[in-house]
Amino acid sequence: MAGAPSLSQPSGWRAWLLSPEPGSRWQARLGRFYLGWRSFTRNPLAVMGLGVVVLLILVAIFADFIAPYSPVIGGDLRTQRLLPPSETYWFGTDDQARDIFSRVIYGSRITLWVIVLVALIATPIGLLVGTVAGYLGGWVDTVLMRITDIFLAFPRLILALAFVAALGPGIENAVIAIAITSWPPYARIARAETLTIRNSDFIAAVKLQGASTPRIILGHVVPLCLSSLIVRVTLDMAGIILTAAGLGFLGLGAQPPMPEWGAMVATGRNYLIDQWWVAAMPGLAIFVVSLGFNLLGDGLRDVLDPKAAK
Amino acid sequence: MTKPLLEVEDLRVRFHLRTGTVEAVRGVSFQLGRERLGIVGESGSGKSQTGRAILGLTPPPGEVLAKRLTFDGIDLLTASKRTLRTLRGGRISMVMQDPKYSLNPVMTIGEQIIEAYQAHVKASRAEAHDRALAMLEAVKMRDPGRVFALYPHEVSGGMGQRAMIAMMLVTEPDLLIADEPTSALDVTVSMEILRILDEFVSERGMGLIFISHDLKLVSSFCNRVLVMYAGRVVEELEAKHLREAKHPYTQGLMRCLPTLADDVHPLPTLNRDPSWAL
Amino acid sequence: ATPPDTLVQAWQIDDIISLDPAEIFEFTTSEIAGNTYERLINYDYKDVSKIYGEVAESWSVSPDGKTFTFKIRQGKKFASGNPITAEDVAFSLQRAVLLDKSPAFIIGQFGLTKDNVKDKIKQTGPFELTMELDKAYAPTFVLYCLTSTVASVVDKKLVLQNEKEGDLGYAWLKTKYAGSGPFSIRDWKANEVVVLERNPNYDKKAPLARVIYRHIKETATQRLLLEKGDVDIARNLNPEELAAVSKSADIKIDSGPKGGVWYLGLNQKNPTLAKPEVRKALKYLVDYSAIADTIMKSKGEVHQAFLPKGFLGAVNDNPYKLDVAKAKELLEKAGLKDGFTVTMDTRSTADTTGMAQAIQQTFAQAGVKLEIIPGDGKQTLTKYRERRHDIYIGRWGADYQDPNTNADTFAANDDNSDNAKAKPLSWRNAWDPGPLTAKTRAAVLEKDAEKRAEMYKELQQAVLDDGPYVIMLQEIEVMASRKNVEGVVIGPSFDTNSVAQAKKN
Amino acid sequence: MASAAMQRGGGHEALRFFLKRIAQFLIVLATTLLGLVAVTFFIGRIVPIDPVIAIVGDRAPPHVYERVRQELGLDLPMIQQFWIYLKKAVTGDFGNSVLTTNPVMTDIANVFPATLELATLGTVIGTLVGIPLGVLAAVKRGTFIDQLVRLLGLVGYSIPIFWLGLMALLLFYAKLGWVAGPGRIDVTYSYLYTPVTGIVLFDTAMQGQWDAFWDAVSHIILPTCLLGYFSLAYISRMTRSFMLNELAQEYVIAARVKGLSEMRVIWRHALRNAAVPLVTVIALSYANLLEGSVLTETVFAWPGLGQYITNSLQNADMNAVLGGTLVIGAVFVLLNLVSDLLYRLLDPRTR
Amino acid sequence: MTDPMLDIQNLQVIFGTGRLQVQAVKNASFHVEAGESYGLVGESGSGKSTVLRAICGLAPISGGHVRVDGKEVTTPRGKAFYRTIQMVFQDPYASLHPRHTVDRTLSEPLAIHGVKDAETRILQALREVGLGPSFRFRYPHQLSGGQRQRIAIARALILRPKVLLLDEPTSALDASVQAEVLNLLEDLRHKMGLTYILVSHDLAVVAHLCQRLLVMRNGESIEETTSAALRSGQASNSYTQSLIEASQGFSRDAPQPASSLAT
Ligand SMILES: Nc1ncnc2c1ncn2[C@@H]1O[C@H](COP(=O)(O)OP(=O)(O)OP(=O)(O)O)[C@@H](O)[C@H]1O
Ligand SMILES: Nc1ncnc2c1ncn2[C@@H]1O[C@H](COP(=O)(O)OP(=O)(O)OP(=O)(O)O)[C@@H](O)[C@H]1O
Ligand SMILES: [Mg+2]
Ligand SMILES: [Mg+2]
Repeated sequence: MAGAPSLSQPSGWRAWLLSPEPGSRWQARLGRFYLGWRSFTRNPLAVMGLGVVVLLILVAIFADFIAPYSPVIGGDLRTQRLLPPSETYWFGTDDQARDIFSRVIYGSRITLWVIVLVALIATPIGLLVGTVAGYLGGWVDTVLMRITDIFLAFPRLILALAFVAALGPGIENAVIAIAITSWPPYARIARAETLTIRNSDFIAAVKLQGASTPRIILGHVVPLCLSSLIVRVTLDMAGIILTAAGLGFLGLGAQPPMPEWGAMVATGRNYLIDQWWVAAMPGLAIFVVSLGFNLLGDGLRDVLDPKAAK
Repeated sequence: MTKPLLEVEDLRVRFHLRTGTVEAVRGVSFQLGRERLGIVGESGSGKSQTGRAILGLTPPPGEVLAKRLTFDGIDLLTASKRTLRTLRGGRISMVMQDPKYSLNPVMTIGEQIIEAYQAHVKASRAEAHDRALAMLEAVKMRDPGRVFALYPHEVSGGMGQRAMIAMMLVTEPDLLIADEPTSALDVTVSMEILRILDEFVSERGMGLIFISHDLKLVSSFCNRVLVMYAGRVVEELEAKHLREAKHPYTQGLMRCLPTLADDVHPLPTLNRDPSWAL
Repeated sequence: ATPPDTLVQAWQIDDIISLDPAEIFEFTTSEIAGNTYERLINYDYKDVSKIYGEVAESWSVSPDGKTFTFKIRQGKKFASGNPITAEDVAFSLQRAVLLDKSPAFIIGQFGLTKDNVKDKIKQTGPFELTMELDKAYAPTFVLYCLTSTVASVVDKKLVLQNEKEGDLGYAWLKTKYAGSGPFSIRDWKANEVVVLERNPNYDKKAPLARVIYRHIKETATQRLLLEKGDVDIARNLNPEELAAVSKSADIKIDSGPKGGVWYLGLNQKNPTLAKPEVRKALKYLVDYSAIADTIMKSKGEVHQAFLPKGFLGAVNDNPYKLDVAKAKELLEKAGLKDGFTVTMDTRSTADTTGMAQAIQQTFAQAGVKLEIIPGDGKQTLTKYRERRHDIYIGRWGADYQDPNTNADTFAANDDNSDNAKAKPLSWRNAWDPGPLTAKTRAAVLEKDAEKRAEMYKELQQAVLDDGPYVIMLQEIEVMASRKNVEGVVIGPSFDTNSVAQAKKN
Repeated sequence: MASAAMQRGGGHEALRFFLKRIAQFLIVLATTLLGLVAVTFFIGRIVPIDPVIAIVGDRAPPHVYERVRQELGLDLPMIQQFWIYLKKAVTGDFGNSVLTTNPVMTDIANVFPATLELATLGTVIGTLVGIPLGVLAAVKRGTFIDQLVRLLGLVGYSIPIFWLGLMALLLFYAKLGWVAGPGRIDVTYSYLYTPVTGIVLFDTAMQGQWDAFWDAVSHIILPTCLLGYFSLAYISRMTRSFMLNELAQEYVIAARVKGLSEMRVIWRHALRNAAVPLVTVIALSYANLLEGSVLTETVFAWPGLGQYITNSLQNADMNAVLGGTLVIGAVFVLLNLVSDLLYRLLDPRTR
Repeated sequence: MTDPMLDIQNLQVIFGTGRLQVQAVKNASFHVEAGESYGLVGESGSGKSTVLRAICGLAPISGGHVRVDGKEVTTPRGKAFYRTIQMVFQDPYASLHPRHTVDRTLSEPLAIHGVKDAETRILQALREVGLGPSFRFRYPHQLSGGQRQRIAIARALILRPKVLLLDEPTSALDASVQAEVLNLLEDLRHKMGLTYILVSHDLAVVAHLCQRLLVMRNGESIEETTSAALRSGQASNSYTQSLIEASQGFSRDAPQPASSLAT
């Protein structure tokens, strides 16, 4: 084809990655990944977001080394309680005379855990419901979408509260509750995406090869819905953390003395005005992490979402 | 032809991308009077970018350079946005390939034509309305009144394309750039569209740039043809002499088409010579 | 800013479910009833032992101690304008027993039932009535009970005008008002506001025209409103907020001890907690004073006996303090050298969670691993009442001003089986107090106040020694108010916070 | 010649479409509500809170407790309880709230206007500010302005609402004194007007109580701005993405070819098309706000639906929870319908 | 006499119900012998694609018969059917899964049908369509339109079908690429003895590849003719005649075609 020639050509490993004729599956995949990575890195905010998320992961892994104090055992109530940020206590101390910095550091583990768990529960449910409904259509679609609507019509926090109330408090149950309330939008997205895909020629082509419905859905439809879903899930991360915090705020999230950020903010709200650091520090952590995820999600959208990338 | 309507000299369109700079149009020069000029070439050869550069509609990362780009004595490169806007749609128009996508789906066809008219002519709504109807009639729409109130999705491709033409010609421009105006249409329909365009050129003395990848069509419809390859004009010739083209690319293009006239098996294919792109 | 004749209080009042004195049993409504209804008799808020007649002019007890005769003050009127007569008083008391809502037992425990109440409480003249009891109870016990909200005098005529299907006006009075107190209830919007208005018929006209309780859930919001002067009193500030607002020149802080105690309930169904050494060890593992001085500062003071300060016979010396070594010793004796793990159901409010975490830390020092199970108030309570907890941390408020109220629940348990009828705290913690039950029952009948006090001291001592409760603090009520507010009284019980003579300068 | 289209469709057609939509709506409403009732009901029964305690309190004697338990029908099998509830619900009787003793629907009629007022204004602010910001970001894609708008939106996504709420109160109310504090109206004014619709702004204005009206305005301004900011975050972001989509379309180029001003191209052509999916987005964000932001309501002492339901749930006041959930469900379905109709109105392709 | 490879009689296809009902194919009949190449032409929307889709089960057969190798097709089609008939779609950009490499696309049918030695089959299929092994791990976006269409053909051929349904396989391609693909198709047919049904709106393309062809309009077959007849400009039907004229290119003096435009 008579394409307009490019004036500069990549070289070295870049050339290998960008090779129009990869020699193996691996090279092909890496090449794709590299392309995505490049368009991703073009967005400085997105890179910042990624940095935050990576930092979160690192902090979670190395919490033991980073945190100077125990996250649960506090100091002397009479002398070390509610101290403002200082050189000894970077983020100050809380009402139980615990070092807030250490708690924030350890809290990253819980936050990460919550995020990962919600993503692992909610995404597949939404994906499956949405793709099956969209692909099969007819009454299956009607029934599944009605169920989705019911869940969507539920007041979210209420549903979560109810579930937590039913299952008993604790971070795992809070996570399940959040997951149960967050899949419906994913199902909707997946369905919409599926509807645009299901009549396309390449689906017709696999049908013509005699592929079974599950095979088509799992092998062909799902991968295409996945990208817009991943984007949406990353964008929702902030919401998830904040819902967990909201549950914590209502006393139904993590069990004390777990250093869950939401619960910490909830405790801190009693000291919001004078001992501002008690709520502000974990609040800041929530903010930074959800901002990070949001920026990352935004960046990912440009990379993964074929419609947004233009 | 005393003074050419459009003069293009060494037109270049560049896109600066992270991957490097892509030069989509590389030194295209031509002149156009009140005639039909065809631009042919394969996909990606820069036909559309040439057309868009003339209208100043090169998409954002693009950059347009030229030694000379004048329309009726107006330098299009240095013209203010305002001048460009009055030229666009007023004196230079463009018909695009696919009516399905180039008509605003949420406005009626009539509204869109009126809008185009009122953008350039101070006219009352009623006048504009009449004018739009007249225009729809001029493009041989059978029931202009009805079509006027229809939304783009409610008309067939052929009707949509005619509506598009009506919209672009309502201001009676001096120059029309038609970017593959018929490639989305049936053969029989596209003949009618061409006939309408043809009428405008011959009756109103409009200049026409007809962009297409269909050599056969261009040769039968236009006066002159530019053949583009990789952003360059490789050959410029009279349409009727297309069969005697000298450039191997043009020759190849002509030959590799199956025709009803002769039955060649296998079809000759085009062997691209890297030197063409230089 | 608030109008000069209106007192606005910011308060968490989402627990209101009824305004009918026969049903009122919550902290907020008790206080509201205290300011809007009059009772037959009352006690001096400053000196609880001084009992005086409110609606009653005088009373007498029959020689056998079973019949009380009350003379009613003449010339008193309800807010509606109806005169107060013995008929109203008799009706009110009968009504409470007949409706048989939660607090009805306070009067009912004298042998009054739905069937006999009309005979036992009798109007004997336009301004005289008698009340007949089944036993010769200590007179102070009976009188204290009659000072409680459930014995409020309601306007019989008005109530019966609004009776529906023989409900004694219950449905109506739930949201309305029929009393004679310094204020009348003008309006109640659930979770939003209660508005009291001066009762013009009250003997000692209240200086304020209006008292408004605004429901403000957030304490920080309460504080902002107070500082800004958009409320006159903030009722739920936490210790740090109190400390902060007290620095303001416009704000003062008043407090007074209340009849509530904070305690841990140790379920004796848990074999570990059932060991006496463990019970004792845990009592040594709470840093009482640190909690009182920090987390519960100005909200509670150290108190370890089940009778709060101010009650007849209350024991006020606090023998326990944090002593990890001693606790370890005791645990070792119990065969739990390495400690043990136990859960605690904890209401997820700031106070409770704060204390729970402090306790968690001191417990840990002796190897007792405490897992806090947070839950909403009603949720933890449900579990507690089903004896499914290990440890429960909570507050117990006295129902009436007589020591029996707490003795009955902390030190007596008639039936410790799962389907017992009465379920006092001792039952909830599956504790059989043995001879203490009988002692409690005897104390109610003791007429000699001195002796009676002695009996309660004994009971408290026994519970302190061996009871399955770690009683930690006595509640203190704090109000932060604007300096121009005067005359708000913080009484010893919940229904005795009075705004009757409050005024603003 | 707009009549041409009408002639084609004809009033008959339109009516039929309308009736069909209404019928569909009723079916959807019924099934959704039934589903909501069922799920909520059974959740309600497994919540480990004893509803009786909520009524009689902790210190009630056992026989009172038992009696109330029977009164509530809690001794019946769960299915039977559900059936009884359903039968009553069909007649419009959703039972009484335990906490407030009122019929649930009366309660909701009391609290819902507060939420409605807040959510509506919040959505209006979110829409009026969010859309132009989104458009601006899309038009100036990749520039500093774009990043700024995105950041603004992202911040809205990430900040805990109660934190922002309290900080806003601290600043604008306590420190600067620009706005009135928590609550809907000052006590001074609260008895100057009679609540008719329950929407304070409306009631005060209708009754000519302008002082009260302005006081209500200064109370509502902070919470609505806050909610508005949160909905703005969402709306501007979606607007941006829809606009980017539209701006890349051929018809936008065609509009430029016609010589239209950039303003007209963006607002008349691109935004007009982006408005179609935006309707759904706005409806969704409105529904979210209507659902009652429990936390905003708590911070601003706003007696709304969110607080009501949460409080009810914590007290196992299941009638109230059910009623509230149903109302929200109905609102949701209704908003769906409205956005659907608007969608059709805006997009001729779906007519 | 053996059965024709494909026998279509009075085929009807109806989409949707009620007001939205569309009768895409009203009545189409034709038969294709084994090894033959058969063309379908007609204006847009005349139902050409629908006929193909109905044959292979992507569109419902509402009436008439479709026989393959003498046997009536079943709904749903069995696996054996898909080993007999395969289809190539019009738009090479839409017919390949954008996230699958060529390798994955080609191995999919093999996996479904449990074919062993996928490795060699894939390389062979690539070779057959004139692409080297270097294309194996590319993604569609790394391929040109012509290359994509080759992959689509390779995918259709990898199960060794007897019949190939070609739905405008070259209409999205440049002239030079079209020539290559047409040559390839012709080549393959000779080598493998395939049967083709080719849909196109370009008479010249049909005439180039097919012996017989059917002219369709509004879902009905108008006339069956041969490419020889087309070349000599003979057509009994005026519509066919206008198609022939239009395919000659633009002419200023030609009369307005009598045909009305479908709206
Ligand atoms: N926005 C852009 N960014 C980068 N490159 C571009 C952009 N737009 C066009 N090009 C490149 O410019 C070249 C010429 O494109 P153009 O659209 O003019 O081709 P064309 O001759 O009209 O082809 P077709 O027949 O497919 O329409 C192509 O190689 C294309 O990839
Ligand atoms: N899935 C479908 N649902 C409803 N109508 C359909 C469907 N598929 C096709 N049609 C209709 O059937 C008719 C025939 O369509 P078909 O695609 O077969 O035409 P065609 O001859 O292939 O046209 P083209 O040359 O444009 O591809 C058209 O009117 C089309 O709108
Ligand atoms: Mg082009
Ligand atoms: Mg087709």
